Amino acid sequence: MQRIGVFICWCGSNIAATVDVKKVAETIKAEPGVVFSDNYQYMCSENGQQLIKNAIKEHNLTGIVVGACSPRMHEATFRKAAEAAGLNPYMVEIANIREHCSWIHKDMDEATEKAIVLVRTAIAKVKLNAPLTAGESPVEKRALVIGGGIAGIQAALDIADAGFQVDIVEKNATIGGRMAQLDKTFPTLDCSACILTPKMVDCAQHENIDILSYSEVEEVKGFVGNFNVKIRRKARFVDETKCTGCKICMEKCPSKKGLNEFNMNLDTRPAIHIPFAQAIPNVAVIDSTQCIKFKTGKCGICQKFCEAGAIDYEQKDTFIERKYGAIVVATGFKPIALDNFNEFGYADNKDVITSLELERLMNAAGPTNGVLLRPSDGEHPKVVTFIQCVGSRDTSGCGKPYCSKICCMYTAKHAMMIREKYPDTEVHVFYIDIRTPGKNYDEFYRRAVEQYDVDYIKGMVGKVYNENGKLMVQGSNLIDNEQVTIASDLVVLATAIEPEPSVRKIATLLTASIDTNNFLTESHAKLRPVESPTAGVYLAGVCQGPKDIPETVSQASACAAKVIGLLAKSKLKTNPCVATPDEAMCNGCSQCANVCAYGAITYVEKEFRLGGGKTEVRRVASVNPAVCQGCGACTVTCPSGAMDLRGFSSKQIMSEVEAICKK
Amino acid sequence: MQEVTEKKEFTPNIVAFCCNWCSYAGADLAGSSRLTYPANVKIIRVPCSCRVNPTFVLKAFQQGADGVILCGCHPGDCHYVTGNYYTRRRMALLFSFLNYMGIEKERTRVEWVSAAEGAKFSEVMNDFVKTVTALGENKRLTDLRVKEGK
Amino acid sequence: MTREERLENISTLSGTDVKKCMKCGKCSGRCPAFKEMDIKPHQFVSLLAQGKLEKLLECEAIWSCLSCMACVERCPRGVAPAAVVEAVRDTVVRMQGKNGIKAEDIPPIVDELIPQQLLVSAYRKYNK
Amino acid sequence: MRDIELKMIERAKALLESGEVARVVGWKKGEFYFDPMPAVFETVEELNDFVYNSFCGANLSKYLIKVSKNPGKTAIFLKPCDSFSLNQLFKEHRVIRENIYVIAIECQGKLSVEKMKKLGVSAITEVNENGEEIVVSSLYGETKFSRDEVLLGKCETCKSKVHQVKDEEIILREMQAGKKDRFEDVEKLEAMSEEERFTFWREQLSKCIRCNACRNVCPACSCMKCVFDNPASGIAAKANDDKFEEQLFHIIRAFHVAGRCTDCGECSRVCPQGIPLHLLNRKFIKDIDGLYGEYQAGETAEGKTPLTSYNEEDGEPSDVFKGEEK
Repeated sequence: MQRIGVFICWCGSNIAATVDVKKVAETIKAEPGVVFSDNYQYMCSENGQQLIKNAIKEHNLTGIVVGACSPRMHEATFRKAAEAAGLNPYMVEIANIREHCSWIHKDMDEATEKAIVLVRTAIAKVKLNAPLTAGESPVEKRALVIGGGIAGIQAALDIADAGFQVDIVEKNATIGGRMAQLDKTFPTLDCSACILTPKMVDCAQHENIDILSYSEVEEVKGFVGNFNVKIRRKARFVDETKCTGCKICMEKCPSKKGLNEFNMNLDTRPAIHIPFAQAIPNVAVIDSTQCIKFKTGKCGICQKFCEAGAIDYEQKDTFIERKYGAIVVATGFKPIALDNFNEFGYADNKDVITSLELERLMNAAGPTNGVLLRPSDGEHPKVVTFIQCVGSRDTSGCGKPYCSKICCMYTAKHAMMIREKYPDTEVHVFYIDIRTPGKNYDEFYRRAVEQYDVDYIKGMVGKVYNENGKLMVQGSNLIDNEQVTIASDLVVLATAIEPEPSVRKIATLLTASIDTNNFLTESHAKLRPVESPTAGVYLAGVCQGPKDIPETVSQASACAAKVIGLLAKSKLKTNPCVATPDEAMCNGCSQCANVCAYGAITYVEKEFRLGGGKTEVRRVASVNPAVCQGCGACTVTCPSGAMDLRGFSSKQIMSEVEAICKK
Repeated sequence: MQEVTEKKEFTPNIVAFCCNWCSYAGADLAGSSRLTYPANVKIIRVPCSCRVNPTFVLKAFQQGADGVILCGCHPGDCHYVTGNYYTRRRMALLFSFLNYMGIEKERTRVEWVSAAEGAKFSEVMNDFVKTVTALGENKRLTDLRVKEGK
Repeated sequence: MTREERLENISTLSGTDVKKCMKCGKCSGRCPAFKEMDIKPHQFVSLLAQGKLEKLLECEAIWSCLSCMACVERCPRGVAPAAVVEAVRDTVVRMQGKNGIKAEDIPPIVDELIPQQLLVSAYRKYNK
Repeated sequence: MRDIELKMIERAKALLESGEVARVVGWKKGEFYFDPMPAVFETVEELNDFVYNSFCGANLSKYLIKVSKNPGKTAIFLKPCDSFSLNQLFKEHRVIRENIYVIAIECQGKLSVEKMKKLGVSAITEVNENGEEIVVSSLYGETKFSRDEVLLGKCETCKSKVHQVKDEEIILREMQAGKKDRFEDVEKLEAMSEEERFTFWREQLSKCIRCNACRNVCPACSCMKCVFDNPASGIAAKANDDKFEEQLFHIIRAFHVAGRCTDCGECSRVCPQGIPLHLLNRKFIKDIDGLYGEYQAGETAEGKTPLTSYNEEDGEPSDVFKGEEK
């Protein structure tokens, strides 16, 4: 005989304000099989859990239902409580009466009635639950970091320092990412390269870190603790083990007109090149779309001059396969394309630039050696106008609906740096709102205004047009209720940022969920901000949402802590809610194996007794519980119903359906 | 005016099967964002939309549901890699078949709702309830014994 | 019509949700008739949002708006300030009891020099 | 017809005598001329009862699931349409190819005793086929029909006269494909309103007596234990006091065989109530063809079925109804 206990949580007023929790608990007492029903203010609290534990022991409960928040929130908590009281943790079911009831309904009677149905449904299910025991799977003590920007670098260093092997896969020829392109960093104005490049070197020298530059993830199989990843090592046409980084090839290469991506295409580079002076690995790469040897078959000058004999025009993409226990995604961002914003004249005027382009123009290692010169004529600009929120907070479909978060701060930084270096320059900033939450952030922005006399104009720019060589920036000054036009020499667009587009493919490979803006979704916005809902996958940096360097580094270290915690375990508990075939009913038809994404189903020839001393050998399905992820695709494909899913059995769901339909 | 009040008296019984990773989380987000939808929508959690057997859908109708909706991750984003691709085929065929047998096509629906789409979840449910309310009670795919017994 | 109904009516006529405005002023930053307007495009949106009906009805700017729709085109939030201007204009015209221009009145007063834009905006302004 | 029968008996004898096969699956005389029955022949003597006449419509392939488990090879006579079913059974590992010896036989379309009865001829003693002319002898004399008049329903829309699997063949005359488009009747139903379709199926399915003949004859319905016989499935109820049970049974059955049904038409042939059950399966076949590309179950003995495969570009479930309303 089943002895079910029901526990209704108030969640303070979160549930109790709209659901009559006492009435729910009372009504449920009459349900067949229910021997105990109670309500409490915070069921997830220590006291609440104690209430559950006591009831389990006192009333000898065989199963419990907790009417509370989403099972995605506290199912694990209540399972643990049940286990502590000696009840199998899988004899617990949650009725979601908060997210799916009290929070979305306003009428108390209606919400209470629904809560009762939801609790009844959970009771109907729990009555058919079976005690389950989690299995174990080994953990591969190696981590994969996808993306070699500051997020990836920080995560890799932290994991490696804890003594675990880490591979960084970076699609570009060098690690460093966006941060390597920056000049100074806010709010301290220290030099970006000065703080980043030592970390890049640390990575290269760390005995536990393997940098796989110019590589991409091709295929991911397996699951937490046991990922099997295929990595494409793109042909760079230079032997990484031989190249000494002497740069003689760059000097001799006759094809020097390639756009320099590192400098935001503001200058050119040779076909064979090292992206920048401090690149890691300090190894050249040939741009085969530009190289004369690849285009005409003639040339080969770099090969002739390379003393190390590192040039190899025949090099092909190669693939390596490695096993990992955990994966950190740190794919970063790019500024959006400005095709939808003709009003700012970016395409037509060389002197309308993005902020990232300005970073390169201000950088000592950039195309102008750090001297601020206009791209059009190489003159010093006398009037510089910044426009914020270009493409951010845009719900018209032209840009991005979110705030890019970093623009207010870097624009203040740019304005300040220009005023500092060239005090005779006039600097205007058009802004909608100034958003500077963060330690010393608002103080930083105020310095730009108070100390550096930057002219902040509240209002958006409507148009930028060229008149007699001047860039006329026409916009609102909302404080004065005026329309202003500022004749400028240089216009800088604080362009919105978006996730690096390659993240989509990676999300698909990892089956990590992704939102409508292509940001990877975290497991919980507040409590599990660095974990992807896919176990064993962690998120660092802008791939998860717009953020600045300090936040990125914090998140990367948080990821590392999670990864270290995972890799430190010798075994992982596996989900016991896996598919299991009833061999007596299995036809051996292979339909289930056809739909299994994990290859968890194989077939065995088994002898069955037929009665009367006769036996029969039949082909039947066999599920590897360590590989099965418990999706249930096989259960529906199985025509005989031999395949069922533990924890979500057909009988359980049927019973839920029956209970939930009853009015 | 009268028509409106008459229709309001009928509140359809809606069963929503939601996959644990996207749509159930999307429903949670709708909840934490306080995006309302009618209380007659009730959710059953399944690990993946591909766990939903046609018998569950039929059972729901038999037991008096007036509309059944399946929600899963967007195709390509399935937590279980390919589960919802099978759902898509199965339910396309099943729903077309049910319609072939005369069941109103508006009573069945498949929607892809990600964990980030709380607003979409609420919109979808509001819309579905509206559609099914306009259709009226499910009479064609129900077990009279169940309806009378209640 | 009560005051509230009138406001509601303006809102309905405009077909735009003024609450979506984030007060960036891009509409006014772009407006070619800015100087001629006593109330600026962004203020139309703001005044309607605040329910300041009288200020809207008293303004002169409804007659200076060119209906060029630049503000609508550029708004990052999908708000249509020009539609609010139009709605206020229609309301004022209706309140004056005029029925606007009739189609048959047009041909005699049109010559080749009149720009198309003016004709179109005249239709918008007077034929409601 | 008789010439084929003799050749078949001759081959069966030779195969059994040589020990090449342990048994032969074919048809044997029933109580009357018009009711031959599927049978297994293990000795030459048993072959005395062997028949192959115009009424051998039954699809024999399903019998192999059980019979071929016994030691030794099993020979089977298959008409073209039956060979699709056997191939599908190979695909699902229900029958092992190596254990089977397939003799492909000629079929000009089988005849319906029901249709003959309706046309006033009963107590049939013999049928002779002369091309399109069918000469029926009965206790009361001789009647001539055209083939089209008395063809079995499932043969009217014959999908193929090509054997999908065979080890040898006994084909004396050229075979002609069906004349009727097999989706014609499905399209007629599709063109009706929801209400009309519902009325149609309610009328049809309320005739169902749950005798399970359709299930028992269906080569795709070969589960170790049918869900409808399994109390744990939650749908095992058999009570016939509500139309829902019949609806449910036939919906689930059609779904279970979707993508696997070869459209052999046996379900409708054996239904004692005359329910056009094949129209259920054909709807699935038509939808699959339209949505996911032409697919004929049983054409190959390997590969995935439409419901165990997918394409990233597949349409949405709601697309099914697009373009329907005009």
